[in-house]
Amino acid sequence: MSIPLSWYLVLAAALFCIGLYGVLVRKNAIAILLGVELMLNAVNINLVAFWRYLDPAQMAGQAFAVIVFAVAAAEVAVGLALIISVYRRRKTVVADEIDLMKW
Amino acid sequence: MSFWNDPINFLADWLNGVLTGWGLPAGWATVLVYLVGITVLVVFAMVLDIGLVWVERKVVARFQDRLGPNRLGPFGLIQPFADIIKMVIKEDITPAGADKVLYNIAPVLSAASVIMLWAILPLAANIYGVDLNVGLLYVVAMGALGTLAVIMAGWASNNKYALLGAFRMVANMVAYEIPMVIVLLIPTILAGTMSVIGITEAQRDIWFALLSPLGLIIFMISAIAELGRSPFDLNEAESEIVAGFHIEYTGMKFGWFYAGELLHAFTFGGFAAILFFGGYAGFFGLEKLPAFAWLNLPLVQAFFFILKAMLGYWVIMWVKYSMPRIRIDHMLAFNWKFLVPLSLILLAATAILHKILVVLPTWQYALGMFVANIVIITATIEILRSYGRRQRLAEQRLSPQPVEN
Amino acid sequence: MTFLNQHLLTLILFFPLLAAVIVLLLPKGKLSLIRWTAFGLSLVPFALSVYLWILFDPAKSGFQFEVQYTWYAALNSTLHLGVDGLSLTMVLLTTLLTPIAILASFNISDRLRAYMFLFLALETGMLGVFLALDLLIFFVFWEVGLVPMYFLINQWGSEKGDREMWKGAVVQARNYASLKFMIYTMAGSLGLLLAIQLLGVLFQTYDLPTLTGKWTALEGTLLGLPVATVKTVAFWAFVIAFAIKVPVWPFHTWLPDAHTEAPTAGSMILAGVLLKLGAYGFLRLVLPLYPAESAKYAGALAFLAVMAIVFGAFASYGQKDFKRLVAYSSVNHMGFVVLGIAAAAKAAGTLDANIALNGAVLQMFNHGLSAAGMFFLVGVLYERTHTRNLDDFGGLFPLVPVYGGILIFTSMASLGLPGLNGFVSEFLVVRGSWPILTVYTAIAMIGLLFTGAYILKGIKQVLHGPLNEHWAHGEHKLTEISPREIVVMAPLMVLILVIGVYPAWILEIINKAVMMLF
Amino acid sequence: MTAEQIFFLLTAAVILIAALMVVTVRKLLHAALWLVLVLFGVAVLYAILQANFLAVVQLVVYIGAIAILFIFADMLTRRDLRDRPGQTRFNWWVAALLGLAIFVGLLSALLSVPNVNRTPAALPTDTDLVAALGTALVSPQGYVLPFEVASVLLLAALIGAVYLAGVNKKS
Amino acid sequence: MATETFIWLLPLPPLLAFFLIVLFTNKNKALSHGVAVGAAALSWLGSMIVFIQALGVEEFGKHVFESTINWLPTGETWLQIGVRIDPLGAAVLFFVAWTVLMIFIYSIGYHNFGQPAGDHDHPGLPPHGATITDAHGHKHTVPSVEPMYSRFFAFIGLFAFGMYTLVVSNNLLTLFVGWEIMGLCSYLLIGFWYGKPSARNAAIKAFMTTRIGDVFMLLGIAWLYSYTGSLSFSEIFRPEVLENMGNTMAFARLAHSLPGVWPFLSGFSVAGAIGILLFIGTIGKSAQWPLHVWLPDAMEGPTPVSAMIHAATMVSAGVYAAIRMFPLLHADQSGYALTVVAFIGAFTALFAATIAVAQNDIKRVLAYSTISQLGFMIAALGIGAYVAAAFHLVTHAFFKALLFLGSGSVIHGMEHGVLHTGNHHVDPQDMFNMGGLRKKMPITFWTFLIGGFALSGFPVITAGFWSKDEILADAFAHGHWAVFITLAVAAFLTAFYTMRQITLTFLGEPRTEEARHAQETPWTMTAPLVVLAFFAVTYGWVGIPEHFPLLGGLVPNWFHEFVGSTLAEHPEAAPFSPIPLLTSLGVALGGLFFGWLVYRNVKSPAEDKLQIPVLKNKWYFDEAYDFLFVKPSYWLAEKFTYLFLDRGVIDGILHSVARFSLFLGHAFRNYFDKPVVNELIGDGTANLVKTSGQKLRYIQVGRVQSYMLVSTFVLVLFAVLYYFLLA
Repeated sequence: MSIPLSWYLVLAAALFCIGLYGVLVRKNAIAILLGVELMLNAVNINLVAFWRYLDPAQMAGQAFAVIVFAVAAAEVAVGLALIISVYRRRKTVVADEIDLMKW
Repeated sequence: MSFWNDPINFLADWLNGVLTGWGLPAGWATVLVYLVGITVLVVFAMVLDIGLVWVERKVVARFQDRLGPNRLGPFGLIQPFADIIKMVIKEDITPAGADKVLYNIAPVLSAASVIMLWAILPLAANIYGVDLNVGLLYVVAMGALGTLAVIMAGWASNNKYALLGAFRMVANMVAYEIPMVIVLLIPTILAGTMSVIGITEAQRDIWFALLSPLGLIIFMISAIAELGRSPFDLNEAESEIVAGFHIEYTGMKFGWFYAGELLHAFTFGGFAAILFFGGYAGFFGLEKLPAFAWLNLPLVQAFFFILKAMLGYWVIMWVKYSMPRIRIDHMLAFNWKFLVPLSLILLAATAILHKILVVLPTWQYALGMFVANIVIITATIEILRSYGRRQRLAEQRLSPQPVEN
Repeated sequence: MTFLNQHLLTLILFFPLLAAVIVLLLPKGKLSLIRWTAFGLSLVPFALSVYLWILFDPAKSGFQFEVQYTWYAALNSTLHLGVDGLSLTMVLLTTLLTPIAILASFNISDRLRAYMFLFLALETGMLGVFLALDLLIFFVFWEVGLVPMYFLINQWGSEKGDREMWKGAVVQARNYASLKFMIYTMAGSLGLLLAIQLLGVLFQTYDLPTLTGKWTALEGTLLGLPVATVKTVAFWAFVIAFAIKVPVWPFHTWLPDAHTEAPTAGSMILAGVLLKLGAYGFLRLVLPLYPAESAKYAGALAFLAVMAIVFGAFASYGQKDFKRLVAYSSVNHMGFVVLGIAAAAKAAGTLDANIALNGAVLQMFNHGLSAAGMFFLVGVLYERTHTRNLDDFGGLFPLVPVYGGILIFTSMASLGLPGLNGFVSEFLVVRGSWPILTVYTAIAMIGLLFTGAYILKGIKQVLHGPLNEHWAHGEHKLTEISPREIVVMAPLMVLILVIGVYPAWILEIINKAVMMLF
Repeated sequence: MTAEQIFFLLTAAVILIAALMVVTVRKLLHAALWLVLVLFGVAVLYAILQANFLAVVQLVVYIGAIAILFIFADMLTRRDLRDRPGQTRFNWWVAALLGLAIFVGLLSALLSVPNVNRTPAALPTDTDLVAALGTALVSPQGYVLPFEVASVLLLAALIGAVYLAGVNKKS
Repeated sequence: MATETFIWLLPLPPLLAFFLIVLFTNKNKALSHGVAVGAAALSWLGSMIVFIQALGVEEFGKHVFESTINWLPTGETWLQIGVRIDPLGAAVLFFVAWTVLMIFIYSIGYHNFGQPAGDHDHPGLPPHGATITDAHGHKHTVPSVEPMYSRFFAFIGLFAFGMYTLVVSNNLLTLFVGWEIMGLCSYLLIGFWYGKPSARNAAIKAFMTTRIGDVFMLLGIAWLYSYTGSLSFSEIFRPEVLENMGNTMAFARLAHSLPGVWPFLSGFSVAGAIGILLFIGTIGKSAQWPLHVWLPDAMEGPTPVSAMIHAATMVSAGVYAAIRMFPLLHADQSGYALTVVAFIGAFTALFAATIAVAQNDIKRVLAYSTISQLGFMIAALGIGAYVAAAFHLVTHAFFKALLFLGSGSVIHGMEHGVLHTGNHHVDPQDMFNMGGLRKKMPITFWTFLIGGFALSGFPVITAGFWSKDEILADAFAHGHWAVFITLAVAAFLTAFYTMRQITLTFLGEPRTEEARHAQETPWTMTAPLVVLAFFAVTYGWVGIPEHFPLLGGLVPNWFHEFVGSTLAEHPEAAPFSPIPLLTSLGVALGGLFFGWLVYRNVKSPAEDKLQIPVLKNKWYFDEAYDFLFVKPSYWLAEKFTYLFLDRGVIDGILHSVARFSLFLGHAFRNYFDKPVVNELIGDGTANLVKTSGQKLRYIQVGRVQSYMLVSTFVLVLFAVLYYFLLA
């Protein structure tokens, strides 16, 4: 085992930023969610990496990762449901066109 | 360490020795040995698969009161090879508007998802790819890959039948994954581990099939559903959607799907054997007697394992060839409204009872578990019956009554 | 079981609240479900308190089943509960009357859930007052009991009827009544709160048992005044609060309005339990906390009590409104309670005082039964005829013989006919207060006389005399009392008779408690 | 540069490339499939980190459920955007800059972890990690509360999703 | 079963009957009266057994039947109640049992059991009769059965229970209980035909008037109880207790505070005061002046009720209680108490007799005669001759019950006539509509005659003679001249109006068609008459004084011995003297003779010389009371207390407080809240927010990603700032 921790961290950071980018620029709402997934994964990588590298006896990292899974699942389920229902009503999945609340 | 006690490691060491002898650095040698091992495993699976083609055809013929392949070679043993050749030389069509990459990846993925299962399939106490401590989850995960493959195939072939089939298949698999997972938890509880080896070892004294027959039944049902075989073969219902997600596939690509399915069935037979029939071990403690010490020999164990797996496979075929097809919504309703709750109840009951009874001597423990399962089964049947009666009455009420006049 | 025994009081106290919430969660439309749930749930506290009664050991001195939870640590106020004979009797009365009242209000259908919720909440409020051994808690529940009753009167009270205030300003009667009830009681309890605060600040605790000793023993000066003065002021603060609730003349005018306008079950509970809160306050707080003052001012108290008795009787006699008549009868009856208390306060420790106090407490219980019964019967009549004016009735006996019988029975109970419960308590009060407050007792007899007068007037106007044909047939035809309503009355009547014939079973417990009060 | 490191670097490369594809590729389905690849890569990373359980769960949950969901959602909402020019918003470069900035910021933050180049601590040999994780998740000293909360969240999400996506009879 | 236990059970059967009838059998007439009469018979049997056992006991006055139980816990001690049968109790029990049973039986016939239901009777009004067609198709009007038949029996059952309770109780409390229960029943029974306003008012009048007495009695009981700490006779009549009570001044403080103002009042000893208080109860119950007004009106009730109330039970109860309390009155040193009693008794006797002379309603005559006879007893008590009082109580009970039932029978017969002629304007109770009934209803006539003679004290054979004679003799012997003379006059009047009644009713020729068609009543009514007549004659013979010429000593003066032994000190029989004997002979015979003489051929009220308005209107007592008490109390109740005091003063104060606070509230609202708080602060803020909102809305474009972009940007900005400025 000779992979330094920093590699994971860098990878995670990069993944996170790519996800962020996706979230910011994609028009399709589903695609935005994809971005969000990327970010979540980045987070998870960090969590697990820290678990592994700092104190494997402490299960905190993994536990949180598991919970992040749960959250991710929930988020996707609800998010997609929303998108689909919006799509049903307004025939669009473009985030920018879902703007009834603007003035 | 002799070949008979531990063939795999014996060979591995030998190979390692050879390679290092050629002057490779140790690390690389190990990697190479691993690669060799993997190849061997896969090849074994594939060959077995070819055999399965023959078995399948024979069995279905017997079921349908035919002879089946009997020209090529003794008992038509050569038939599968002929099939392969046919497939290979067939024209390989890629439909217009198909998404090439996906279209080509799909069958591979599908086959791979099955073969990867073999990584954790223990043929004997020390003949296995890897002993994952999360083995059962791994099985489910591979199932997920299979799903992915199916949907890719369905979508990529740019054909509405294909897509429909894929949808059905996926709905089916995703749905039945749930009772599958729940039921998988039962051996986990009983054995206290997820590792298949551990589970197998835990059954040396008594099969889990006896501790949780209902679990076995549910497992078989959801396994068949996962396979998408009849009665759950909506995804390729010839009568409606010509052949489901692999309608467009021809030649070896189709072959991959086909092979994958057969192997998958067999593999599930194997898992049934592992989870409920004590896999390679499980002779009810017979092997402890010195007279039966030979039962511990790896090859013997492997033989018994294959035997049990074949039995499971045979049951799956039996069901397939003797059951009509079920409508998709019924299928899902059956899962969501019946199988899932039932399996949950079973899980809870098993968990509690296990905690309570495990202190007792084995036979009492086993008896308790068995009785509990029987109780649950009868209760379920009763509920179903009364429900059915109510349904009938409701229908009678709805149907127009004859008017006296 | 041990759990039950340990938390008995807590359960009794808070179960009604739970029940209220449950009722609130029921589906809106399912009226009968709501009714039966409320009724069934309200039976549980009753069963519990019967169990409590069985477990209760009269021989033991002091409070029993005490429990103490931290409630408001910053103020050293704890949720301290306990029962002795007095509170036990009252708890039994409350938990008995609530199911009966709920059963009595089965005919209510609009906003039923809210109604039932308020009712059960009210029960908790009242029980809290009886069970609390901590002044602050006592006060809290004292106020809590107020709110549901306000809404019951204000929302479910009788629709008809106005009340002219001044210069032709006219208010709907039930608004007027509920507001009067609310404001009056609150105004009274202001002083109470201040006095309680004084005690609390003084001794850094609101725990009644501990306070009693310290406060009574207090000497010297306080807030720059001699303690005696402060005590006197505090004493009057307490007394007025409770006097309004009882109610003692001249603080009684809220009562006829409230009782008259409240829905039937509401007035049952009002007369049955709420009035007892005041008297209970006297017994539980005033007498132990201010022995000297109460002895000193017993005369004044007795005077007011006698006024209540006499004028209550007179006013009741002067009514044309049946329900108002019954309402004033409560003033009259509660007057006896206060008279007994005054006598006891004056000559604390003597046998006479003891007897007087027995009488007072028993009178509280009895009045709970008979007044509730009377109000219910009035309600039964009102529900069918939609009028309470005595002149509209007359000669109804042939139409409703059973109702008539029950009405006469209950009336006689509240008239104090020997053999029924009212007599026992009134006799005890008279007997006890005669040697102590001879003249007042003698004057009170006028009230007793006119008790008979107004009761007979009621019966005369409703049942006797030439039949008012209006009710005889047609759509106005008066229907006989229904089985449910009989079931409502049955327990009351049985208790009335039983206590009248053999009061010892309840009086023993009261007697022991009273002896320990001194 | 051991075999393992090479393996890691390969995986990382795959992940990053796939991720970039996810955010850039035009066909949403492909994006989803690229995402699958990313997820698979992450699973592999877990495996390398010897978090077997997580690795497998990653497969089950992400690929088995989430990815499939995405694909479904995409198929249900196709026909939209099919014939639109750009998949990215007009001000993509701002986002890119921001992303870069944040990347830098994160790096500076992460790399300030004390001896960031450490090698992994030794795994406790005696205990079974999965069992340990399990106990940690359900033991009151551990994370039973967040665990339960998460389960409640899932339930809520389940119901909510059904309600939202389900065709309500009225309309 | 021990006699004590047995005594406990005596009152119960009628009570059970009451509950049975009310709860179960009220639909079935036969069952109802079966239950009631059966119960009465049971109690009668029990009473007889007890009575006989009492006779068997030696020195019964010393060892009476008594047993007690704890009833009320009072502090450390208990208030005990119990039963006691001593000689007095036994004697009373005897006649109560008999009369009650008779009345029960009589009621069956009186309420026309077996007759068809009336055509348009309805509950609350007396039956009007039913028309039936016989075999020949003739339509007859026959008496119809009482609509509330069962209810009647339930009530008298309860009534009997009350009386028995009162008799067997050994303490004032249970005595009071029975007393009040009877009060209730008399209320219910007088108002039995509550449909009639007159009955309704009479009932209330009866209840209220007696209640006045009861209230005082309650005070007396309370006082007695608090003074002696007990209520059982055996306790409170212990000589030392009586001694003590007799010697302590009742109103010491009062007398001290206003010296010499009320020498009379201050003279009272505790015993006397208590005694008087209790005696006021008696005044109410047995209708002595000034609380006598209710009794004549009580005639509104059915006749058996009148008999119940007047003869058998209530009024006797009053006298009985008074006799019970005799030791108390006696213990009063000043002797005022007894004087008061004697005065009231004597006065009532005369006063009522005068009224009775001028009444035409057959029952009212009897009512007033009852009052006056009770006056006799009270007077006897007042002069200390409580044995004589008891004796007269018993005999009077018998013959007065007889007379009432007889009159009831007469009325019944007259109603036959009324139904026959169908002329409902004829009052069947007016004696001037009768006459010559002796042929129509012989049994009634003869029994009534016996009763009448007994009442007027016809010498030697009738019981009334002996008892009344004993009273006169005692009055004479103890030298109470005033009393003696008053009573003598009263006795004369008694005889006179009795004969008047008999003459008008039975003798001569029928004066009306109805009288001509009157007919004898069924055996259920006549049989009781006969039985009672028997006692009306014979009961006197148990009390013949020893020293009486000729007859003296033939039969031992059992009654005197027996009842006399009730109290501690044994009253010696009055020494014989001819004067009272001659007086009683004279007044009795003279009265009878004059009565016959005057009325033998009076045809109509007009010819009656004695219809003096003042007598006819009972000395205007009702009017006076109405003016003095009833109207004022109405006014006090409605106008003063309710409208003026509560509504006017108290509520007025409250309302003015309310008005003031209302005014305050308005002021605050108009001059502070609205201008300052609302406009300045409230609306000002609102406007501020509103305008700013309008300005700021343009950044809200509703595009999620734009928001996120901005926020991220800001985040980065801050991060940079933080990094460069702070870190």
